[in-house]
Amino acid sequence: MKWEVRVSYKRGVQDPEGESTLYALKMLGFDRVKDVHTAKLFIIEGDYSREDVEKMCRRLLANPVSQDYEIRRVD
Amino acid sequence: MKWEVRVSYKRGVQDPEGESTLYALKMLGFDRVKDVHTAKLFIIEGDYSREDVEKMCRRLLANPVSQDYEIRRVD
Amino acid sequence: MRRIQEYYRKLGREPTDVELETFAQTWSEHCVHKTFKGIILYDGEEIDGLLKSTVARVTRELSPEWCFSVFEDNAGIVDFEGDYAIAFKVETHNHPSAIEPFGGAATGVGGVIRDVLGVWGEPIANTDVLCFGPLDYPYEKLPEGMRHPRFIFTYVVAGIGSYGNNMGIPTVNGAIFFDESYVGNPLVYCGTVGIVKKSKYKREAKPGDVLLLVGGRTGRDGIHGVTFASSELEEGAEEIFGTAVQIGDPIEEEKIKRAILKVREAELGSAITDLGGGGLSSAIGEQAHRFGCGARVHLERVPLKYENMKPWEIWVSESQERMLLIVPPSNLDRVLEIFADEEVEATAIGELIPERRLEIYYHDEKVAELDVEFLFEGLPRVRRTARWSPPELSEPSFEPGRLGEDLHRILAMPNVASKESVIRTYDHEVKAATVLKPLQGEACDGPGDAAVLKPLRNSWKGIAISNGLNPEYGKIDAYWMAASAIDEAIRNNIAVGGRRIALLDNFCWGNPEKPENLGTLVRAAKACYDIARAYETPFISGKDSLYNESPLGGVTPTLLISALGIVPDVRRTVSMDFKREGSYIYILGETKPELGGSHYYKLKGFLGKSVPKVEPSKAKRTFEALTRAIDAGLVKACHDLSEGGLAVALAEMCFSGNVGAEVELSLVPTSQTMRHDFILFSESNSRFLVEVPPSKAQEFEALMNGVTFAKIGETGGDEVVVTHLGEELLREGIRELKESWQSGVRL
Amino acid sequence: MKLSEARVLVMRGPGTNCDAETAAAIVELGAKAEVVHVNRFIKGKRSLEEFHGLVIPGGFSFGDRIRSGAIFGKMLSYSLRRELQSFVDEGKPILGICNGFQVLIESGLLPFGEVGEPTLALAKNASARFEDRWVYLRKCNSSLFTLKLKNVSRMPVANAEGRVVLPLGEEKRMLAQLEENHQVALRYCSAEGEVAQGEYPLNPSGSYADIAGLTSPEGTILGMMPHPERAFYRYMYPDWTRGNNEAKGDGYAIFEGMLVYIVERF
Ligand SMILES: Nc1ncnc2c1ncn2[C@@H]1O[C@H](COP(=O)(O)OP(=O)(O)O)[C@@H](O)[C@H]1O
Ligand SMILES: [Mg+2]
Repeated sequence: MKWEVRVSYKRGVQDPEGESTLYALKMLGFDRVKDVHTAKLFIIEGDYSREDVEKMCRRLLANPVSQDYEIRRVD
Repeated sequence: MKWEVRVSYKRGVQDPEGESTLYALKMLGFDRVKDVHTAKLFIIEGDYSREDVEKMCRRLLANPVSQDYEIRRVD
Repeated sequence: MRRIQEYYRKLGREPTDVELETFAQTWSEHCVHKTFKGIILYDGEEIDGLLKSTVARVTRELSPEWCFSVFEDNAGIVDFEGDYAIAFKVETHNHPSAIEPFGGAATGVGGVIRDVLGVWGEPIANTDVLCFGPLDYPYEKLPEGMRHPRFIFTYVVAGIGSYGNNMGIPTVNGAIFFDESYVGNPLVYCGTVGIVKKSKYKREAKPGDVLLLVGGRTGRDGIHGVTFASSELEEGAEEIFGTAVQIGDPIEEEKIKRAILKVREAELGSAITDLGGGGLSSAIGEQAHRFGCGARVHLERVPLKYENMKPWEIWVSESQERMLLIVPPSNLDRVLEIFADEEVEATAIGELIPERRLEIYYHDEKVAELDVEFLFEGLPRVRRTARWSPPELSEPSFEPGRLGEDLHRILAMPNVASKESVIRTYDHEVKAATVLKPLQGEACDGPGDAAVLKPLRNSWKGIAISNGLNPEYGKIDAYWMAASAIDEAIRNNIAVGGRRIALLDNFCWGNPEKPENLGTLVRAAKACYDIARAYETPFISGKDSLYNESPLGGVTPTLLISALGIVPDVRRTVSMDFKREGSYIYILGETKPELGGSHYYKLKGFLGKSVPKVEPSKAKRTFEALTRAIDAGLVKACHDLSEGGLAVALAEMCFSGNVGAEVELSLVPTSQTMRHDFILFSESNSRFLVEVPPSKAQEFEALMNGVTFAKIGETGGDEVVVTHLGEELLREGIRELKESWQSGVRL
Repeated sequence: MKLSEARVLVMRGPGTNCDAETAAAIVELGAKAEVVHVNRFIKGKRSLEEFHGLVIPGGFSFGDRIRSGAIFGKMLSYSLRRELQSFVDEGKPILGICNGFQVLIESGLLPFGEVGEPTLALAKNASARFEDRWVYLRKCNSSLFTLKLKNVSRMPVANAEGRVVLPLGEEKRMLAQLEENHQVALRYCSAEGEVAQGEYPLNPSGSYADIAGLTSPEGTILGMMPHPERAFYRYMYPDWTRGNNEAKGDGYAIFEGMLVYIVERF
């Protein structure tokens, strides 16, 4: 099985990388860009259920205080 | 418009973060995980065409030599 | 090629692919420095080995007893204190950085760190000198597929910072230089300094010893890196050399470092070297050659990243984060245990054998048998022609404008402007041994001349690390560019209290098969001999990277000189910021009408012709007197004069120290009558500005006996004021000057 | 106990890189310091019981991958949970510096002293960059670590993820709780000691409420982003050439406090 976990800062927590990307895009002349956010993807292969992957997220991949995660099966 | 750009290292190029995540998951007892890869997402809001977003990728977000990128419209 | 055919005809067999690849690697420009070791016809002269007859000759003739190992190992090594010695190596990683700036720069750092590990050294500091195209280069002018200078700049800096920071090695010194000629071919110089213990510097491998491959796994990455490094960057290079792209894993190297240092302490190894260009083929071949023996290697034992790699791929792969240890069989178990403790893979892949040949096996099949002698001595020397004729240049004529405004604009020019935004992204004080940091002064943001480290916990003795680089002068004459780079590296070192200086050379040139390129290279090398010989500063190591060309043309000939000095007591170190009001300001050295290649001319749109020269005998006296004054504790601040000359140095000392100054131009010693603006902005070499408390002035002046110097003003107020015979030429607030200086380059 | 008998563990993992200077600081003060790899404890070859104090030094454990301090932190909370909890419960002091602070947060030890899920986060700096710079710190409590510290001190930060984030929507409540327990140990401030109020570069990371260091409710665990071991002696300062050459730097007090406590308590 193949799972995709998407981890990003919670709405309301500043996303500095998104902001600096926005700034850089504007400098390149893309001045109609309104907002940029970033997220990290973990593509995990292994024989696990969604609940297991949830566990991976809570135990390791995300810090629940600052980050949200989304799990998607991709195979 | 809202675009999602997914940037990841090409196959064959090292992905140290994927490797460390694999190591850590195993350490936490998820020993059936076979492989982990990582990628980065940029969620870009702004009135731009797919070609424009391509340009953003080539100029800033990705390096086509070592990275693949995928553009998806998400709104 | 013909040599190889002959060789196999004699053997009566065809070469295997593994053998052919070995020749391709070992005989590449990158690995054997063909040009520097070849024969060069220049101006009726036959130069028999450029390296031997210039750079290395300085050291040979001086042969200082404090040089522990020069030119033969992975890094140059000089004595420090007791059993401790200092290793220093600087490398370039230009082409990889052009196509994958983050990975290219990161693996450049990783590679030079391995050079220091490869002399049993503990890395303690990194340096980085970077050359890019202008950050405002128009996108429309960029050829298809070429990365914009801003992109390259951003990611090269990120790559350097990432590797050094992750490994916990402070990046303490460097420079950034912008020029159009680097648009298609940036230059990335990475240096590492390390501590060696002389008694644990083991070089005693013998037949029977085990070849131990340690570190990351071997992959297809980096195959043909050395041939890539020695070719021009053509369009589409990224496709052809896509496999050369690597990202690097500093944490793996950090673990390797720990294990190697444990092996060193326990003296369990008999030799060590890094795996760099050419991978196993170079490393094992060189070791066999060095110890006068051969080696048997079993390629199927090499741990791989992916299956199905061909034997020749395993043999030449340049995967990062790998080292080769040679270990007597009786120590093998203990060494393996050390690596297991650090979670680093270590695999015995073969052994040294008495016969002087390389026997390469894959499973039971012998896939290569190579004669070590032929491999290393068989390459016919190249013969090349060099030509040089002075470019047709002239001195510009123009009227001076408002000097204050010019000063502001020069301070904001990218090559002069503050690089703080870059420097802060590097950890420059991890290890808590950086005594003089790159950013100095009251607000800790002024431009230091050199970094000073205190490498040992229980000794006040230190080392000073500095560099010199003036590609702008190379557009006029590579000879004086090289001379100036040497002078700059040395005077930066002297300014903080360094002495007993050792140098490293790093040449980055365009294709040496073009006689004009080789001509400037020869001139620069000759200057290296002349000037370093006169200064009695031996070269201890170096590197050349030729073929720096892109579809936009070759790079401006660029020579980086790195200097390593000794500071007897780091508590005597001097920084460049003015310390207080009411101090005397002295200028040391003579100012000449030498504005060719200066920033002042550049600002006015000219190159000019009157390139700064060096007069070693005079300069040496200045250096020695200044060192005595620093040792006597008479010097409160000291800054060398370089880009932008007197005006820029003065402004920098003022705004870094948050105190103004007033100087009288007519007091500045000049070689002839000069225009005011030329005195202010001339870039003549071997000059310093020095702050001395009035109470120490007499003592200071007595020490300067025989040196060209003058007291030209005093510190005070919050403006830089320059007068000539009392008439005011310039009056600018230090706050505003600092703002201009800080506005120039943003990461 | 005598100072020379105090044994402090400097625990490292792959990528820890400030262990040598941190151990040196402790040794300079007259105690014993030993740098040991976390694996030795996980494999049972060494035991935390051998030590009176623990320092988790700075560096890039596991290359800051996933999140800085995450992998090392989980390693502790997963594989050394019981040993670590009893170490804490015995009142033995723990100091986490920079990456060590991140590790303590990811292991749950800070702010509430209990190994488990994190209740706080250190996020990417607002500048989105790694940054090395000297900052001013205001002492906000008098725990064993800060007892001897000046009211306003100077030390360098060098990190990419030093921004304290409290649970969304509950920041004020949690801050009040932390303050009531005297857990806010250090705040970024100006040279005069005025808190930074989020102003860059006084507060270099954009940390919530200018928090630079936190202690556990009992005060026996301190996590801090700045590096006291890099401000141990004056010659480590960026501007020592401008005078004021007393030998000791401000970071000295942090280690001194820890050792004085050990000597008195054990
Ligand atoms: N252009 C040069 N100037 C001075 N020394 C050089 C030069 N090229 C090579 N060397 C010296 O030759 C030795 C081998 O260098 P090199 O091939 O760069 O080794 P490595 O493969 O370890 O980088 C080193 O000691 C180096 O200092
Ligand atoms: Mg080498």
